[in-house]
This record gives sequence, structure tokens and C-alpha cells, in this order.
Amino acid sequence: MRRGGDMTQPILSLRGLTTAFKTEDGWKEVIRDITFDVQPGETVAIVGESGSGKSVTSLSIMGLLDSRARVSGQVLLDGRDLLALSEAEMRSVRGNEIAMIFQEPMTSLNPVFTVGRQIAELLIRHGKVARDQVRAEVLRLMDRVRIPNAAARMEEYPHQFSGGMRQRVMIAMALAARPRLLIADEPTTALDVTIQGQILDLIKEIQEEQGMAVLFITHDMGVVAEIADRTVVMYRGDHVETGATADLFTDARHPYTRALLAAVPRLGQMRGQDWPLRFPSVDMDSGVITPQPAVVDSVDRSATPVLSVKNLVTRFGSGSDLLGRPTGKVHAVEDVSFDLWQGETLSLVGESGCGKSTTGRSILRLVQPEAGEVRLDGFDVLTASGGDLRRMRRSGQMIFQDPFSSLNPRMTVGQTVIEPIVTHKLADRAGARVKAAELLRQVGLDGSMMDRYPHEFSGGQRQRIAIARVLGLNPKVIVADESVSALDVSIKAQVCNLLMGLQERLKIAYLFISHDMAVVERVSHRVAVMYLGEIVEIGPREAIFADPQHPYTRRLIEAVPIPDPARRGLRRGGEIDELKSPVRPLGFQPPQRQWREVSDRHFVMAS
Amino acid sequence: QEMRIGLQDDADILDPDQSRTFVGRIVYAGLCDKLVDLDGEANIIPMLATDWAYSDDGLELVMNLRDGVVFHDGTAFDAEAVVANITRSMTLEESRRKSELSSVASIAATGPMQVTFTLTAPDASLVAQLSDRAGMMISPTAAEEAGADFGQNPVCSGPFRFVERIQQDRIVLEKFEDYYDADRINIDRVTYLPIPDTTVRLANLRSGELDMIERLAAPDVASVSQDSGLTMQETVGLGYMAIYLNIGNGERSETPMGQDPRVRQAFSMAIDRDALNQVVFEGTAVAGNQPFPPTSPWFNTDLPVPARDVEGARALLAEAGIDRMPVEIQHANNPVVTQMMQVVQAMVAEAGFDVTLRATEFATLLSEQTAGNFQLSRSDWSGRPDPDGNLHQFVTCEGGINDPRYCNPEVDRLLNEARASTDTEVRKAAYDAAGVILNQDLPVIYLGHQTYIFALDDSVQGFQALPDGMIRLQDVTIAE
Amino acid sequence: MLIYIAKRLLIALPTLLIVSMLVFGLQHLLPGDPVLAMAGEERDPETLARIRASLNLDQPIPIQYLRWLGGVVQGDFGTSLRTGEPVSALIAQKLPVTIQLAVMAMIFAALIGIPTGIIAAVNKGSAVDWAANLVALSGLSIPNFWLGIMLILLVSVNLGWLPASGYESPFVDPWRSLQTMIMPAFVLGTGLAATLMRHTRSAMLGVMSADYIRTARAKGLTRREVILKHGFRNALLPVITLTALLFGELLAGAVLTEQIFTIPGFGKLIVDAVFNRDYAVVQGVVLCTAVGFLLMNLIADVLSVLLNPRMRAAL
Amino acid sequence: MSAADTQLAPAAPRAKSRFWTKFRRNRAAMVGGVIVAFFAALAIAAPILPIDDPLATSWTAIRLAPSAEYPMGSDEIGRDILSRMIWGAQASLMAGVISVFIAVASGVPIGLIAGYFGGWTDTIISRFTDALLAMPFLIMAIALAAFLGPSLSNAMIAIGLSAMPIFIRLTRAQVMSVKTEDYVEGARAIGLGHMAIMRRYILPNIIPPIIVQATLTVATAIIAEASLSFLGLGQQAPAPSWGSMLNVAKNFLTQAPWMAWWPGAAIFLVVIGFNLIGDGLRDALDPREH
Ligand SMILES: Nc1ncnc2c1ncn2[C@@H]1O[C@H](COP(=O)(O)OP(=O)(O)OP(=O)(O)O)[C@@H](O)[C@H]1O
Ligand SMILES: Nc1ncnc2c1ncn2[C@@H]1O[C@H](COP(=O)(O)OP(=O)(O)OP(=O)(O)O)[C@@H](O)[C@H]1O
Ligand SMILES: [Mg+2]
Ligand SMILES: [Mg+2]
Repeated sequence: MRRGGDMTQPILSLRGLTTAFKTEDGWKEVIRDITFDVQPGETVAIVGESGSGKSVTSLSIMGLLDSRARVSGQVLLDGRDLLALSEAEMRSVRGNEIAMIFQEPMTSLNPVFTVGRQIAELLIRHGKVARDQVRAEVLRLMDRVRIPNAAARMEEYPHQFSGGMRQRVMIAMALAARPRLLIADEPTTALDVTIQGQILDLIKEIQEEQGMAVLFITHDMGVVAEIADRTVVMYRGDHVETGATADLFTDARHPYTRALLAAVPRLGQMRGQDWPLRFPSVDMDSGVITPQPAVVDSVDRSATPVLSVKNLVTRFGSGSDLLGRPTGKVHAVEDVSFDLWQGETLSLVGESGCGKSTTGRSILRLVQPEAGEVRLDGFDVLTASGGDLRRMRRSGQMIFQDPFSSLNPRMTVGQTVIEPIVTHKLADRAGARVKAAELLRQVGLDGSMMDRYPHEFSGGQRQRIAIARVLGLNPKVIVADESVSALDVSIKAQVCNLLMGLQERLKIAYLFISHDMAVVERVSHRVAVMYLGEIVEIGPREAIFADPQHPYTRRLIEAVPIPDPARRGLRRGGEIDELKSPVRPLGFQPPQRQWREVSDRHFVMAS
Repeated sequence: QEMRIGLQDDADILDPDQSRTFVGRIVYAGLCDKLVDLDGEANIIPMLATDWAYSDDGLELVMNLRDGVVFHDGTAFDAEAVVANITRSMTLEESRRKSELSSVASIAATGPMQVTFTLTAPDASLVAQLSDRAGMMISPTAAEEAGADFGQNPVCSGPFRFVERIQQDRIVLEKFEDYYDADRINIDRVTYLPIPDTTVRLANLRSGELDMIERLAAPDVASVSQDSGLTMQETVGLGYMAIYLNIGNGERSETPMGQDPRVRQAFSMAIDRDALNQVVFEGTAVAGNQPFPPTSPWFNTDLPVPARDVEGARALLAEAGIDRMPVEIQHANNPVVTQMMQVVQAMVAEAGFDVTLRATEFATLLSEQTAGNFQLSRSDWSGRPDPDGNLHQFVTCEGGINDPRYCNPEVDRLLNEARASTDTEVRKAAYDAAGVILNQDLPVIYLGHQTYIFALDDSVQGFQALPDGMIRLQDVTIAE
Repeated sequence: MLIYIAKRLLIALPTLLIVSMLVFGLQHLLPGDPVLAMAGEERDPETLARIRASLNLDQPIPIQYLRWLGGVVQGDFGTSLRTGEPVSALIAQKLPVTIQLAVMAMIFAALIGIPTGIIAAVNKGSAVDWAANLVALSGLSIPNFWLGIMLILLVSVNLGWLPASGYESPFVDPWRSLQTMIMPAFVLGTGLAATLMRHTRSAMLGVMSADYIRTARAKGLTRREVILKHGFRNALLPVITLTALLFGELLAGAVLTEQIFTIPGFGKLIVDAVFNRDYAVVQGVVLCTAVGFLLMNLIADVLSVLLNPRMRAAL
Repeated sequence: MSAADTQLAPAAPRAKSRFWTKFRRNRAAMVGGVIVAFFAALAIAAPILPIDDPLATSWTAIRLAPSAEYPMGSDEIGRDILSRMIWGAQASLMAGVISVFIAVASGVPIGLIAGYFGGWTDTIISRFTDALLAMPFLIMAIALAAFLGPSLSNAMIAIGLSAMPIFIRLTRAQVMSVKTEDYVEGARAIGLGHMAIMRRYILPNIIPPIIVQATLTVATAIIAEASLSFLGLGQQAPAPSWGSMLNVAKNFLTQAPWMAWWPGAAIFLVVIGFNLIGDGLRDALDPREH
């Protein structure tokens, strides 16, 4: 079953699938001549960078594109051409014979219906079970995807579920009609590594049990290695290579595939490496790999730290009573202390909601912390006011996670980059424009792009625009909040290299917030692990990765998918848990914590 | 038999001593009988009083009352009741009848069915005042009980008794079986419905929702008269339409218009009163230049309604040293008045007046007029049966409604003389003389006289329109 | 939930206070003397002064306000200067009428506006969208009086189907009540339908591109289910808020329609009261509509909370 | 630099000209623009067009049906409706546009402040807004008529002020959702002041629903002008405006229906025009829409 190229009748065959969208300049083909098969029970992965047409391919199969799309070629499901079916016939295929899971678990469920109802709807629609059996069947499905306490939770609404749990609901829904093909479009990209591991396990398990075929779309080579029998590589709308996953990893033929694989950071690659290491530069068209020099040591620990955080506490009100007073508190950041020296990168890792972003925002006083002390480049951040605060904002800057929402969509790139320079009177308007062009060049963009709007740039380019904007102020410290998480491997490498280059030249200190352990390993000098608002372990990068002390740190590292097909079929086991809530009643006294020094500068929370 | 009547507005409080609206009086015509009534020529005829006479010095008025009349609550009507009523009108705090009865010093029952008014000065108009709200008799028992709240549940002695009222929706009356003149009442129930929109009012009549409407709009006259299912009744009213000119009321009188009679005459001359009537009222109104319509016996035939004379107006203006002058006229914001004033504006423009119109809502108009914050102000008077009521309070120096603040001792003398005399000849002579002076001084420019036009379903018979514009239901029948 | 409602009611009090002060202040600043307006053709200065005194109108405005407020707190809204009726009785009489009219108009508006909004949204840019927009906007720009009078002439005079005007309480004669209300409610409703349609359309446009709609389609649900169940249920929230705003306007804003169809509701009451400077009535009615308005907003918010599980949980 | 760069579209034109190209490409918006421009041109050209004096009355031509002499008929005192329509365009368009402008220009900043700062500022503004929403238009209008004096511009102020609360609400609600966006926080992080953030980051992103509401309000404003002139606040007789023409026509609906048709049709067209332009603007202002 796991062998590719079986001679049985494929369950799905794409023959010359081509999809075009109607644009102002006429029809524009976004995928061209896609041809591959999926055998029963097989897992096929589609990989490729963002915008290469992976989603369009899957939506074309499902017939879910809007009227502005034109699909040609053949989509054969058991030999029946889906493209020739009427909309009504297509409806009984969707959800029934082919099910689909989408990338965004947070928004893919209808917020106003209970999850139970959303699963039941599908059962009823396809007449899978008798009316009076629906409830029992929903329960069974929810149990099947291991949603704890399903009987109670089926009456809950999506927002009461964490991302991982929602994705389980989506899977339950997809399985409801026992489809023969499951299309999963980046089902784990939006999730934490730990949760991602659990979901992958679940899909593998169910697939084995039901003998269903899976078409798995992702851009994460680690995931591909772990799950796929065969892999289809897409590049800018073309399908460039297909093959058994193992073959592909060892012996990719197409340069793009090789480039893709080379760009993937692998956990553990850094063993023995003292300083952060640049990603090799890869030319996507030719696949030529040029290794890049390691970053020279830029840290001077004898000087005073440029950023020093002591006992930082940030809490948010939650709930409200009759007079609008909060009834509880979210302990987002609890007693966090650390130092950051010039030219150093400290990574902050931890699962979603553990308080990483809040820490970053508190340091720059974008939220008002409750207690603690922050000294940034000589400014007492938490008490600064007016002019001081504004001057402080030149020294400390932030780059946000989401390149799509962190630029004002209605300002041109030029305006965006010029603005801080003018605001802080670092140059007049004309001077600022010249400077902005220079900054854009520094981050590898062309000064002539200044009159375009953010939406006309790719995610990686936007992230670089955000960086250029911040650089205009010559900051000493940059809080990079998941700044590369949303980017494609190749672009991610570019941006990381850019950041490292800047650090080398300008001695910038980074507080690098991420949950991508492989990237963290590559770029950081030191790593801090956060759990429920607290730092549970902090130390030099080698120490943390080679010798993790805290159980949570270990779990985090284990959950990272490794791009090695040999590990396929691996199960992590581990309990299925939802995120613990940092909400506490008013007046809650957090316990006093003790830290133990394991080795030089490597501390772990003891109690 | 039920009759449904469409009124232009909603009545205000249904207490004759407190009420003040025209439509309120229409309702009283069914609800409350008065001491005296009017006939088709505006002559005064007996109603609850059978006859009356002034003493020779004019300081006493003796009235004999009708026998066998009861109020709707069964209280008998007698001299005491009249005394109670008149006293209430004169003393009730909220009473609006005080100035109408200002010449009455006291009233006494001089017999079981006779009352005697003692006057402070001779007043020929008093009996005429008693043909309206001042002379309406309400049940003294009910009045005593309800006090100022009488209007919530009025008890009178008219042909119909009060059943219910929903503000802005309807007032319902039903036949009073013990009415002294019950034979003339053929209708069992009357409902008055306020429907302000004239088009809608007529539509309701046409659709059969209503049996009769008052104040049909002039533009509808033609189509109603062609409609075989409808009939019409019209009558020239007692009132007038006029423009008041600020002559002595504050700063705004200090214009050539306020100070120079020739300018005012020029203004009046430039108006084509016939055309005004044709354009705005489709010829249904009556052109006029005096407080009484040309059809009235009080009309001074020596001062006929003038034809328009633009040249004359120009000449007068030139004499006053003016070529063109700006004038501001304030007027109530109803569509007909607005239309009328635009026509006037166009007319006087040719003589050299550049008129600015200022439409205001009625409450503002009134207070601006009283405060003297106007140059010219357009306003109507609903009219009184006695000529005194159309003139005295407007143009005598101390007159209550003398907003122009016109003051001419000679006019005062003439009008007081007319008021004091009960001799028609004497009075007519005095009014004529005053009219000549007023026609020169022009504190008020009269434009014409409204007609009351009623439209009825042709099943309604026996209705006669009287100059006071009321709806009297005596002898009215509805054919099945 | 109860706490939420209580909280909202608490917040409404200052608003009402502001409303009453605004109305009181503005009214008394208006030109036009209520006493003159009340006196009618009677203009004897002495009478006027007496009336003025008897109504406390000669006192300083703040004192008048406090007196009035004192009365309101004890449930006494004063009496109408015009008819001598207690204001509370007037309100009790008109309120049901107004509510009936508003509710029926709202039903018409919703019946026209919401479906056209949905249809326009799911067919964005097509001829259907154009047509729906035209219909809705014509509802907005056809004056109520014109539509009203035309309907009366056509339906009542020519066809004789419905009474031309008048009002009957539904508790007395439900059938006639319905008959007399249909046309005015329709006329009012067409005006609102446009606003409702435009906003429904834009809400639907936003919702229909949401991920969960794609999920619903991927489940193989029918177009109807996708649009109505998954789409409209979510677009409903902004529409409800808007409906409450419009409903608030209806409470006091139906003057012309009430006038044409002679419906004794708040609109006419307040206009007459303003024109007659019948202070107590204006005060009372405005306060009452303000309460109604705030209540509608509250209901809308409660509904949105109930319809939105996320907010429901936050309570 | 590498792959990503080459994906860029060909060099883009400057923002402003791009706005116009996009707007011009939108066929519906162009239809709307043509309608509004047509009426605006009429309004401006009124004095030089070969039409009758809109104030000239003729006692022999009262309420004549459309004919060769009076292409749109004549009115209740014998004026040419066609020329009154043309001259009235000015007052009506101004009433529609300027009062909406006043409403937007006052309501949006207030709503912006309420939504952006929240807290007590918001509480106070919101309470006042609710109170204003509950105030009858009539009272405000009469009061303004009295205090400001009668003129068309004061009527626009009155209409504008009474439409303002809706915009406050609308803006506030939008701001509340936009202000949590990353780019707003980003703006704070680079040390921008509140004013700059509101002006450059929040305002441009909350415009679409405001445009929808504004174009709808144009209709209400044009019609409201008439009811104000009735109270002595708007265009005063005999000067024409569509609203007041419609108001007068109301009394002659059965005798002279054409008196209502023309102003009614004109208002309808203008409203459609503005709504189409509004839709077009919204799309054109959005750099993401193509
Ligand atoms: N509805 C549409 N109209 C026009 N172009 C579209 C549409 N949907 C997608 N595209 C274009 O098609 C191309 C392929 O998009 P697709 O979403 O399939 O990429 P992807 O490989 O799934 O990328 P990602 O990893 O970012 O999800 C992109 O250039 C995209 O801009
Ligand atoms: N403005 C706020 N008001 C209330 N609660 C908040 C606020 N911001 C964050 N929180 C809560 O504080 C906790 C920490 O949030 P934070 O965004 O710092 O997490 P994170 O580690 O950055 O997570 P992620 O990886 O998902 O970005 C979460 O429970 C979050 O819900
Ligand atoms: Mg995709
Ligand atoms: Mg975060």
C-alpha cells in the first residue's frame, strides 16, 4: 500500500489540469498542465512555495473556485471526470467522496453554530446515517479524532476550541462521510509544533484505519518527509517533479526541488557551531547552492546590556462585572527577567498563547505592564513619558509576525518607510526619500518600488519592507515577533540572512520570538523557553538544544518534524492536551519561583 | 344613522371656556348650544335665549331663557346655570373668554328663566360674542366637578352628547334624546376625524370613508363639482386675509414702509386682488380691501375693491422718493399662504418692491409679530359676527392684537362710538368713517376673504353652510 | 446575561438625562411663545400673563426643569397645554399605535431589504445586483407622501380594497387594524428597505468570502444552505444593529406617513406639540422615544450577543 | 535579489493617477459620475442656458401640463418647471453634498476619537451620541432656524448636524475593529503621535462603510432640505429647490401630477448617481481591489 506507482486503478487522476483566472489583462493561467495520480490508500504531498498553485489545484479538484476561474483538463475520480459534472452532481461528491481540510482552523468553522451541528450537517446532507443516529455518530467521530469529553464539547462553539482542537473537528467533519480521498491543504501550518505533531499522527492513524487516500498540501519539507508516500513538486504553476518521497529527498532531479530541500533548516544541524550561521543561498531556478559565511561574533558581554528586563509582569483584565470591573486576570507575563547585550540574539520560544508577544510588547511599552523594570539603551521604559518615550521608540523597535497585517494597506511602501524618518526629524522629506530608497536597497528591494502598495508584494518582501522601515531609526534593539514564521522556506532563509547581516554590521540586538525551533537554532545566541507566562528555561543555544532540562523544552524539541523520509511513520504519542489557561481569579498570588543554574548561564526553573 | 366628518385639524381642549381652535368650534356646533345663534346672513337669532334687550343707557342686557332644556347629564338649564357659566368664563383661571366678556361687570339671575348682564360700558357686540364660545352653556354640575379638566369629558346641552375622543384620531358624539329640538336631529352618531392633508381628506370622501369634509382645497373644486356622487356647499366667511404692517412696533417699523403711508398705499395698489383670488383660490375666495367682505352689510361701498394700479403705485413711490425698496414679509409656512405670498411678491415687484419671503411656523410667527420683529406679516383672522370683532382690537391704540401698533385717536373715537351704540345706522356711519382713515393709513392691507367650502356625499342632505364655517347638523339627513 | 442587561440599563440613565436636558433647553430657547400659541386668537396681555404664571412658565428655566424632573421621577409627566390631558395618558394612547406601525413597517422593510440585499450580494456585479440596487434606491428616493397618496388614490379610491385612512386598535378589531395599517406600513417600509438592503448587501459580501463559507461548500451543502444558513446567519449581526437604529428613528420619525394616513401616533403628536410649543408633551414624548430607542438598541445588542456565541461566552 | 523580486508586477504608476484609472475603469461608477456631473453642469450653467426666468410668473399659465411652451409643464403660480428644475439643481445638490460633508466632517473625527481613545472619552461621546440620536430632528431644525437665521447654508448645517450621530456611531464601531490591527501597533512602535496614527493609519482603513452611509444620506439630505425650507430654514420661496418643488407638488398630486414627477425623478437619479460613485470610490480607494 505504501509503494508508489502501484498498478491498481488510481482513485484520482489529474490530466492536464489547467486553471486560469480572469483579470484586468485577460485570462491568466495560474496552474498549467498538472498531471498526476493518487492511488487508493496512498498519501501524496504537493509541495512548493507560496503562490505556486497548490491551493488552486486542490480547489480546482473540488470545483470550489468562483466564476472568475476557468478550469480545463480532466479531474478523474474513479475514472469519472469531475469537471464534466453539474453543480448538483458535484455537491454529492464534495464532502462525500472527497473531503477537504483547510489551512486556517481558526476561521474555517462557522462561528455561530455548535461544532456538533456542523459535523451533523454533513451526515444529514449525505444521508449517511438515520436521523436518530446522527448524534451518536457525531459523538463517535469526535471520539475518533480524540476530542476529550466529546459528549459535552459537541454543544460548544468553535471559539471555545483551541486551534488544534478545531482542526480535529475539521478532520472529524472530513471523515464523517467516509470519503475515499482527503485533501488537506496545509492543515498544520497555523499550528504550534507540538499540536502539529498530534494532528499529523491523527491523520496517519485514520488513514490506515479507513484505507483512505490523502492529498496533502504543505510547504514544510519536514512534514512531507514524515507523511507522504509520493511527492509532487510545484513551481510557479507548473508541476515540475513527481516521485516517491524518499527518492526525492535523496535524488531530486529538478533544480527547484534541490533548492527547496537545501533551504530547509534542520534541527540539529548546528551542533558544534558556535555562532549563528547564515542559510546557504540557493538559486531557485538553477538549484545552485552557495554556502554563506557564519556570522562573526558580535556580542560583547562585558558591556552593560542594551536591554535589561527585571521581574516584568503584564496582566490583562478578563470578564467584567456590573460596573465594568474585570472579574479575572490573564497572567500573560509573570515575573520575567533577562538581559540582552548589543549584537546578541535572544530567542523566545514556547507554544501559542504562552506570552511571547506580550513580553515583546511590554518591553516596548506597547502594552502597559503591571510591574517590573525595563531599561533599554539607558531609558527607563516603564516610566518614560512624552519626549523620552518617543526617543526611546527610536532605540527599541518591533517587527511583527504577520507580514500581511503589519503594513498599512493604504499607504505606499515609500510612505511607510519614510514616515518614521520624518517623524523623528532624522531628515527632511527629500532626504528621507533618498534614505528610504537606500534602506530598501539594504534589505534587497529596489528603490523604484516605493510607489507601490503592500498588497503588491510577496510576504517575504513585505517583511523586508517592515525591516527597512524599522532600520530607518537605527534601533539598538529589535523585537522580531514571529517575523519569519509565515514565510516560505526560501524567503525565510533570505530574511534570516538579512537580519543576521544587519546584526553583524550594525550590532543590533534581537529579541527573536518564534516557535520554529529549527530557525531558532540557526539564528540565536541564547534561547529562553516560555510556558504559561513564565520563563522556564534560559541559556546558550547549544546548551538548550543539546541538553534540554525542563520537560516542556524537551517536548518542544521532540515535536519538530525532521525532513528525513526515514522517519516516516513515526508516532510521537504524547498526551493530547489543550493549552492551559493563564486566566486566574482576581487577587491570585503566583508562586515564588526558583531557578537552578545547570551549566554556565543555563538556568532552569526548579520549582 | 352615522355621519363621519373630515376636519382639517384636531380640535384642542373641548372646554368652551378654554378652547381656541376653529375645528373645536365645529365640534361644539354639535355638542354645545349657545345663548344665541347666527343665521345665513350672520344675523343673530335665538337659541337658548329666546329674546333679549339692552337698557336704554346700554349698560344692562336682559335675556329671557328657553324653557325645558336639559344638559346631557340631566341638569336643568335655567338662569342659575347661565350665571354659573358666564361667571366661569370670566373667572376660571384658564379661561380664554375673558376679553370677549370684558365689558360685562356682572351677571345676575333676575328670574328663574331670566338673566341680566350689567356692563361696564355700552357694548353692542356683546350679544354677538354670546353666539360663540362665550355663550356656550355647559352643565354647571359637571363643570363644578371637573374644574379645569372639564374638557376631558364635556357635558353641554347641544343635540349630541360626548362619547369618546382619541387625540388626533377622532371625536365621537351621539344623539342626545332629550334635546329640546330633537325632531330636527336625524343623525344618531357623529364622528369627527382630523385629516390634515386636503388630498387625502377628499380621497376619503370619495372612497366612502367620510360623508362630509370641511375646507375643500380650491384646486379640487372643479373636480368635485364634476363628480356626480358629491355635492358642494360654500359660503363666504366672516374673516379676512391680510398683511399687517409694522408701523410703530419697535425698530423694525423705522422703514419707509412703516413711516410713510404713501409707500404702504403703493404696495396695496400694486396687488391685483382679483388675480390673487383666481390664481390661488381658483376664484372661490372673494377679493377684498376691508375687514368685511363686499357681501357684508358693513362693507363700505364708497371704497370698492380697487383694481391693480402699477403706474399709480410707482408714482406714489416716486413721490415718497423711492425707486426700489426691499421688503421682508413673514408668513406662516402653509402651502397656500406660501403660494399666495409668492404671487404678491411677483405683483409688487413690478411696482418697485423687492420682497423677501420668510416662512416660519405659526408659533414663531405669532411671537415675532407680537414682539414687533417683523416688517410685514401675513396673517388671517377667522372673523366675528359683529363688525367690532374684526376691527376694534386690531387698530385701536390699546387693542389687544394691534401688532402694527397703529394709533390714531380719531379711529379710536369712531370705533368706540360704534361699539357703544346699538343703533345700526350710527354704527355703520362710524365704521365707514374709520374705514376711510384706515384705508389711507393702511396699518393692515386686506387682501380678501376666505370661503368655506364643504364637500358632501350626495346622500347627505339638508346641510347649509353658514358664514361662520360651522357644521350645524340640524335638519341634516343621510339617505340610505 | 442579566448582569449585562442591568449594566446596559444603568448606562441608559445618563443618556436619558442628557436627552431630557437637551430637549428642555432647546425647546425653551425656541422662538415662539407657548402661551401665545395656546391663547389662539385671544391675546389679552393679562390673560397671557396669568396663563404663563399658572404654568410656571415665568420661572427660570433650570427651576422649570427641576420641577419637571421631580414630577417625572414620581411618574408625573405633566399635562398637555393644548388639550389638558395628562401626558402619560397621551403617551399610553399613542404608544401602541406607533409601535404597531413601526413593527409592521420594519417587517415590510426587512421583507424587501434583506432578501434583495442577499440576492444582490451573491450576484455582485451582475444584472440582478443592478436591479436590486435600483429597486432599493428608488424606495429611498420616492417621497413617502407621493407613494402614500398614490396608494390611497389607487387602492382605496379606485379599487376600494382598503380604507384610505384611520386607525383601529388590533385589540378591538384585528382585521380592520391590519387593513388600515398595511398601506402606511408599506410606505414607511419602502423607505427603510434601501438602507437595510445596502447594508445587508455589504455585510453579505464580507461574509461570503469567509473561510467557513468555503468549508460549507466543501461539505457539499446546497447553495441555499450555504447562503442562508452559513452566510446570512453571520451577516445578520450588523443588520440587527442597524435595524434597531432604524426602528428608533421610526418611533418619532413617521410624521408624514402618519399625517397622510391619519394615524394617531407619536410622529404627529410630537410635531403638533412642537408647533404648539406644548412643552410637557414634547418632553414626555421625546423621553419616551428615547427610552424606546435605547431599549431597541439594548434588544439589538442582546440579540447580537445571543446570536454570537463568542460574545455570549464573554458574559 | 532573487525569486521573490521577479514576481513583481510591472512598474506601478503613482498612487493618485492609479486611483483615477481604477475609478475610470469602473463602468458603474462612471455612469454615476456622468449623472451627477450632468446635474452639476446644469446647476452651474443655469444662468447662461436659454431658459425662462425661474421666477417669472404668469397668471394665465397656472399648472399647465407639459407642452411645447413649458416642456415640463408650469407650476402653481405659472412658472416654468424646466427652468426651476435647472435652477433648483444648485440648491439641491448643495444641500445633498454639503450637509453630508458637514455630517461626515464632524461625525467621523468625533467617532474616531471615541473609538480610538476609548475609556471615558468614549463613554461621554457615546452617551451624547445616543442622546442626539433620540432627539427629534424637528426640534433641532426649528432651533437652528431660529438661531442661525434663514438661509440655505444654515439648512445644510442643520441637516448635517442631525445626520452626524450616525456617522459617529459608524466610525466608532469601525475604529474599534481597525485599531487592533498590527499596523496600528506598528505605527505606535515607531513613535507616531495619536493624530498621525488616526489620520494615516485608521482613517483610510475605515472609509468604505462611511462612503456607503454618506451616499445614502445624500438622498435624505436633499429631501430634508425641503422640510426645512418649510420651517423657514432652507431655500426660501420663490427660489427653487427640488425638495421644495416636491413639497409644493404634494398639494397638487391629482391636479398636476407632473409637478411631482420631475423633481422626484431628478432626486432619484442623483441618489443613484451618488451611490454608484460611492461604490466606485470604495473600490478605487482600496489598493487591493483590481
Ligand atoms: N481567485 C483568484 N483570482 C485570481 N488569482 C488567484 C485567485 N486565487 C489564487 N490566485 C492566484 O493563483 C496563484 C496560486 O495561488 P495558490 O493559492 O494556489 O498558491 P499556494 O501554492 O496555495 O500558496 P500558499 O502556500 O501561499 O497557500 C497565486 O499567484 C494567486 O495570486
Ligand atoms: N490585549 C489583551 N487583552 C487580554 N488578553 C490578552 C491580550 N493580549 C494577549 N492576551 C492574552 O495573553 C496571553 C498571552 O498572549 P500572547 O499574544 O503574548 O501569546 P504568544 O505567546 O505571543 O502566542 P502566539 O504564539 O499565539 O502569538 C494569551 O492568553 C492571550 O489571550
Ligand atoms: Mg494555499
Ligand atoms: Mg504572538
